[in-house]
Amino acid sequence: MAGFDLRQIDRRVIFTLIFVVVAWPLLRPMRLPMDVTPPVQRLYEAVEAVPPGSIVMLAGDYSPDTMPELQPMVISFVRHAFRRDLKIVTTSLWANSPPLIEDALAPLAAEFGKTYGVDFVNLGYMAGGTVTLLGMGASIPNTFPQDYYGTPVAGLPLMREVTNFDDIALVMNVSSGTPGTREWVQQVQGRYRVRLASGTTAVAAPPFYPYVQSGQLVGLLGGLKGAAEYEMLVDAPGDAVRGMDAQSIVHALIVFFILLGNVAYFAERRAQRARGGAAQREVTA
Amino acid sequence: MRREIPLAITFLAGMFMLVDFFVPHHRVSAAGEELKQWGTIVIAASILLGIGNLIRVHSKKIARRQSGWGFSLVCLSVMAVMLWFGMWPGAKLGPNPLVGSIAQGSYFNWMYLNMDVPLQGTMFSLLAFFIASAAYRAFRLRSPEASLLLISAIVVMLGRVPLGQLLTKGLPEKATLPWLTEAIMTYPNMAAFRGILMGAALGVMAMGLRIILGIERSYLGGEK
Amino acid sequence: MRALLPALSLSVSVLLALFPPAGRAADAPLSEVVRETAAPAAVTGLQARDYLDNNDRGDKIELSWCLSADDGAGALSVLEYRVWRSQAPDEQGELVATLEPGTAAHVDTGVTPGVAYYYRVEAFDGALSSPAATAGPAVGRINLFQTSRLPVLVLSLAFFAMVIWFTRLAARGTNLFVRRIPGLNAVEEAVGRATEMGRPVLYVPGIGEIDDIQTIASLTILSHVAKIAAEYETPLIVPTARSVVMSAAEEVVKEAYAEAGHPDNYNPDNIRYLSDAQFAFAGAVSGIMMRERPAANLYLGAFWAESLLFAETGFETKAIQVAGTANVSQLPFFVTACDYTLLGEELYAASAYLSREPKLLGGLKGSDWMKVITICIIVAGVVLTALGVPQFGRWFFTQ
Amino acid sequence: MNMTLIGTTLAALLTIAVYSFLYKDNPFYKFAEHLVVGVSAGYYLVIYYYNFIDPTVVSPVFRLRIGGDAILLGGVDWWMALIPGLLGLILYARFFPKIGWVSRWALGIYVGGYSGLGIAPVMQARVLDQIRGGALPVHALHTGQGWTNLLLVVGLLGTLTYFFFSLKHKGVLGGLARIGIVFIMVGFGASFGYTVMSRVSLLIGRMNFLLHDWLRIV
Repeated sequence: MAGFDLRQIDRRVIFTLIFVVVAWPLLRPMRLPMDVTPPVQRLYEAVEAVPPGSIVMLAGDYSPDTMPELQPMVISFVRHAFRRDLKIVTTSLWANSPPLIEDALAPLAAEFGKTYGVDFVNLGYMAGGTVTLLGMGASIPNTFPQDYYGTPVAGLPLMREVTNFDDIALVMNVSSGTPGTREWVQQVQGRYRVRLASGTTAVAAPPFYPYVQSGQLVGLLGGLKGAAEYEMLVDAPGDAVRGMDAQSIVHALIVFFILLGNVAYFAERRAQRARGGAAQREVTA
Repeated sequence: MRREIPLAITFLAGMFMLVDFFVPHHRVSAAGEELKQWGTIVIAASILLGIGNLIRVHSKKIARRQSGWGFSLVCLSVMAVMLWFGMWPGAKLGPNPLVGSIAQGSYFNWMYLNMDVPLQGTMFSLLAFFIASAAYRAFRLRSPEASLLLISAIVVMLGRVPLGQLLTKGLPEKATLPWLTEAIMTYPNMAAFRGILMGAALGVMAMGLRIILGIERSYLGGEK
Repeated sequence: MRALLPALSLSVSVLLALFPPAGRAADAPLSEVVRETAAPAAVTGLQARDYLDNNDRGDKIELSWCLSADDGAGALSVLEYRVWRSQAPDEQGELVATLEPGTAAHVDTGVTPGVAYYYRVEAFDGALSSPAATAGPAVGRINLFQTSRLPVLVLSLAFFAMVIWFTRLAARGTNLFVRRIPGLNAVEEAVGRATEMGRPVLYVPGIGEIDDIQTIASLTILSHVAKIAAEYETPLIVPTARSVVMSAAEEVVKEAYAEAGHPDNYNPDNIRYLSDAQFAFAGAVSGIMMRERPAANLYLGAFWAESLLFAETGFETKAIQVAGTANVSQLPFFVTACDYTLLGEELYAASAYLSREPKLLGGLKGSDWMKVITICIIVAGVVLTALGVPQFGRWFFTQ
Repeated sequence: MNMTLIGTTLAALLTIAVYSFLYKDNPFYKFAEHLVVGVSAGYYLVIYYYNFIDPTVVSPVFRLRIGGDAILLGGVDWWMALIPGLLGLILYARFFPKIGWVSRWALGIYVGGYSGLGIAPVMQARVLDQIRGGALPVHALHTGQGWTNLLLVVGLLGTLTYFFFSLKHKGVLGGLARIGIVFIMVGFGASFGYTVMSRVSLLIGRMNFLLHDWLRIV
C-alpha cells in the first residue's frame, strides 16, 4: 500500500470503528454464538425440571448501581417461570430491591397475562437479614405479613398455598452483596433443603462457584456474561446479549489493532534496516 | 518562629495520630476521632480558596476579552445559578419550593442529574476509545518486556469475553483463554502488585516520618 | 429333639434381644424417642476474657467455646445457644444472648469495667437445655496498649530507627549511593525540551487531597521542577483538583521562583484550581493541553481513572510525558501511554533523588534496608512452613 | 414541555458535545467543558456547606445545636465546633501578607495528623498482612499448588528487589530484579486487558442512554 503508512493511522479511524462496533449490536443484535457454561445450563435445567403450577421464589437482594448486570437476570428468570406456568413469590432483604423487581414483573405479567395475587406476589422488603431468612423457614406469611403494596397476605390467593420453604419448588436469589447468596446458602439451603439458584455480579461470583460444585447451588449466573447466556437459553436475547456482542467485538477489534500495529512496526523496521537508517527514538514501555 | 510553630504543630498532630493506633483507650480514640473531624472541616472550609481562584482566572479572561472569554462566562454564570438554586436563603418564603433545596425534584438536583452526571459519565466513557488507541500505538513487540505486556493483555482481553471461549474451544482446559486469564490474574499479577504495594508502603512510611520530623517541609512553602 | 427347637428359638430371641444386629439400632422409632427425651450435649472449653477493641471502654468480655456435639453433627438438635451472666460463680444470672447454632464465640457488651463476672453457656433444643458450661471470673478493663498490634509496633520502630540512623549518617557527610532512576532524569530533559520549543510545561500533581502522601511527594518534586522552569524562564502550568493542594502549590512555586532569582516571573494565574469533580477536572485539563499546547506534561501524584485521558490527549498534542504514581491500578496505563513512568516507590524516592539532600536520602536508605528485612522474613516464613512450623502466620496476625 | 424530556434532551446533546472532542477540540466541547466545571463547582460548594460546614460548625457555633440537640454557648461542644471552624478560617490568612504565615498552622495539623494516621495502618495492611500472604508453602512441589506458590514467592521477591535503590542492579540482584520486571510487565498487561471490559461497559451505558432513553430507537 504505497503512500499509506500503517503507523500513522489517524486515531480517529480507531475511534470511529469503536463507536460503530458498540452502537451496531445495540441497534441490530447479532447474537454472536456463545457457549453456555455449565453453571448457567444447570440453572436453566433446574427451572425446567419444576412441574408447571408449582411456586418458585425470586429473592432480589440488589440495588440500582448493579442493575446493568443483574436486571437482565431477573427479567429472564421471570420470563422463564411465567412461560412454564410457574407462580412467583418475590422477597427482598434489601430496601432498594422491590421497585426494581416490580419493574421486571409488571411488563412480563402483562405479556403473559398473569394476575397479581394469583400468579405472582411481590412481598417487598423486610429488614433483618439472616433473622428474616430463618423466620421464613418457620412461616413465610408471618415473616412477610403484608405485600409490597401493603395488602395483608391473607387477602392474596397465592399466599394461601404458601406456609414455608416446603411449598417452594426453587429459590432464585439475585444478589450483589451482603445479605445475599452467601446467607441464603448458609442459612436456608443447608437447613431447609431448598433448591437454590443464584445470580450475582461478575466481581462477586468467583467465591460461589464451589457451591455449584458441591450442589448447594443448582446453578449460578455470573455477571453480564451469565445473564447473556441465560437470555440465550430462554430464547429472549435482551440487554445482556447485546452488551456481550459489543464487548466481544470491541475486544477483538482492539486485538486486531494491536496486531496491525505490530505488522506495521516490523515492516518499517525491516525497511529501516535495509536503508541503514538510525533507529527511531522509541517510547519506553 | 513562623517556621517553627507549624513544624511543632505538625509533629504533635502526627505523633498523636501515630500513637492513637496502638492505644485502644476510648478517650484517646475519641480525641483521635475529633482530630480527624477537624481535618475534614478544614478541608471543607478550604473549598472557597479554589472557587476564588476559579473566579479570579475566569473573570480576568472576561474583563480582558481574552480568546474564549465567552466560555468563561458560561462557567461562572452556571456556577452562580447552581448556588442560587441550592442555597437561596429566601427560598422558604418564596413561592417556588424548587429553589433553595437540594432534594429530589429541585432545580438544583435537576441540573446535577441532567448536566453534571451525563457530562462526567461521558468523559469517563472516553476511556473506551483511549484504551483502544493506546493499545494500538504502544503495544509493540520491541523488547522482551514489551512483548510480555502485549501477550498478557491480549490473553486477558480475549479470555474475558465469549469470543475467547470460542477461539480455544476443544482444547484441554488448561490451554483455554478463560483458564489462562484466570491464571495470569491470580499469579503473576498478584505477585507483582503485592511487591509494588509493599515497596510503595515503605515509601509512604518514610515520607510520613520525614514530614512528622520536619525533614520534609517544602509543601509548607516559603519563609515569609 | 422336640424340646430342642423351642429352646433354640428362645435362646436365639434372647441373644437377639441382648445383641441386636447393627441394622436394628438405627431404626427410626427408637432414635426418635431418644431425640425427644435427651437434652443436647453440653458445650466444652468455655473461656471468658477481657475483650480488647480499638475503642476500649472496658465494657466488653469475650467468650469462646467448642460447639455442642449435637450441633451440626450427632442428633442435630441444637436450635440455639444461651449465654447467662452473673456476678457470683453459682448463680444463674441474667440471659445476655441467644445465638444461632454454629456460633462458638460471643462478645458480651455492656459489662461494668472492673467488675468480675461469671458466665454460663447452654445448648438448647427448643425444649431442653444441656448442662451449662461455666467460666469466670472475667473482668473488663480499659487498656492502654493494643497487644494484637505488637508486631506492627516492633516493625515500625525498627523502620524508624533505620530511617533516623541513615539520616544522621547522611547529615554527618557519609556518601550514600542511590542507583539511577531513568524516569527522573527525564523530568529535566522534558522541561529543557519545552524551553527549546518555546512552549509551557504542564505539571499535574494528581487528584489526591493533601492528606495523601503521594500529593506531598508530588509537591516536593514540583518545587524542583519549578526551579528549573524558573531558570529556563519557561511558563509552568499547574492545574489542581483540590483547593488546599492549589494553595500549597502556589506557595511551593512562588518560593521556587524566588530561590531561582526570578520572583517576578511567577504568574499566579498559572496555578489553577479547576474542579473537585474527577471528570470535570479531567475534561478541563484536556482542554488546557489542546489550547495552550504544553510541550512537556508531568503527571506525578495520586491518579485514578483519569490517568489515560491525560496520557492519550497529551500524546495527541505531541508532548513529552513523564508520569509517576503509587496507585497500582493506574500504572499500566501510564506505562503504556507515557514516555517515562515512575513506578510506585520511585515516586517517593524522587524528592530525595532530585534534591540530593542528604537528609532526605536517609529515608530512602531506611526503606531499602526495610525491604531487605521484609525479604528475609518472607524467605524465613517459606522455610518455616516447609519445615512444618505453622505458627508463622499467627505471629504476623494483627487486628 | 415537561422537565424530564428537556432534561434527557439536554443530557443527550451534552453527551454528543463531549464525544465531538474525539474528532478534535471544538466550541461544543469547550462549552461542555466549561459548563461541567461551573456546575460541579456550584454543586460541591452547596454540598460541602450542607454536609460539613453547616452541621459541624455553623449550626453548633451560631445556632447552638448539634443535630437536634441544644448545646451550651462556651461549653465543650461549642468550643469543639469553634476551633476547627477557626482553623478552616485561618487558611484564608494567606490573602493578608502580614499574617499569611498563620495559614500554615491549619496545614500543619492537617498534613501532620494524616501523615501520622497513615504510617501504622500502612505497616499493618500493606507490609505485615502481605508478608503473611506472601510467605506461601513451596515444599509440596509434586502438586500444582506447590509450583504456583513458588511462582508467587519468586515474583514477589523479584518485584521487591527491583525497588532496591542502594545498589546497582548487577549479578544476583540484577537477575532477581529482572525477574521482577517480567512479573511487573505481565501484571500490567493483565490489568490493562482486565479493564477493557468495564470501560467498554461505560460506553455501552452511554450509548444505551442515547439510543434508548433519548432517541427510543432501541
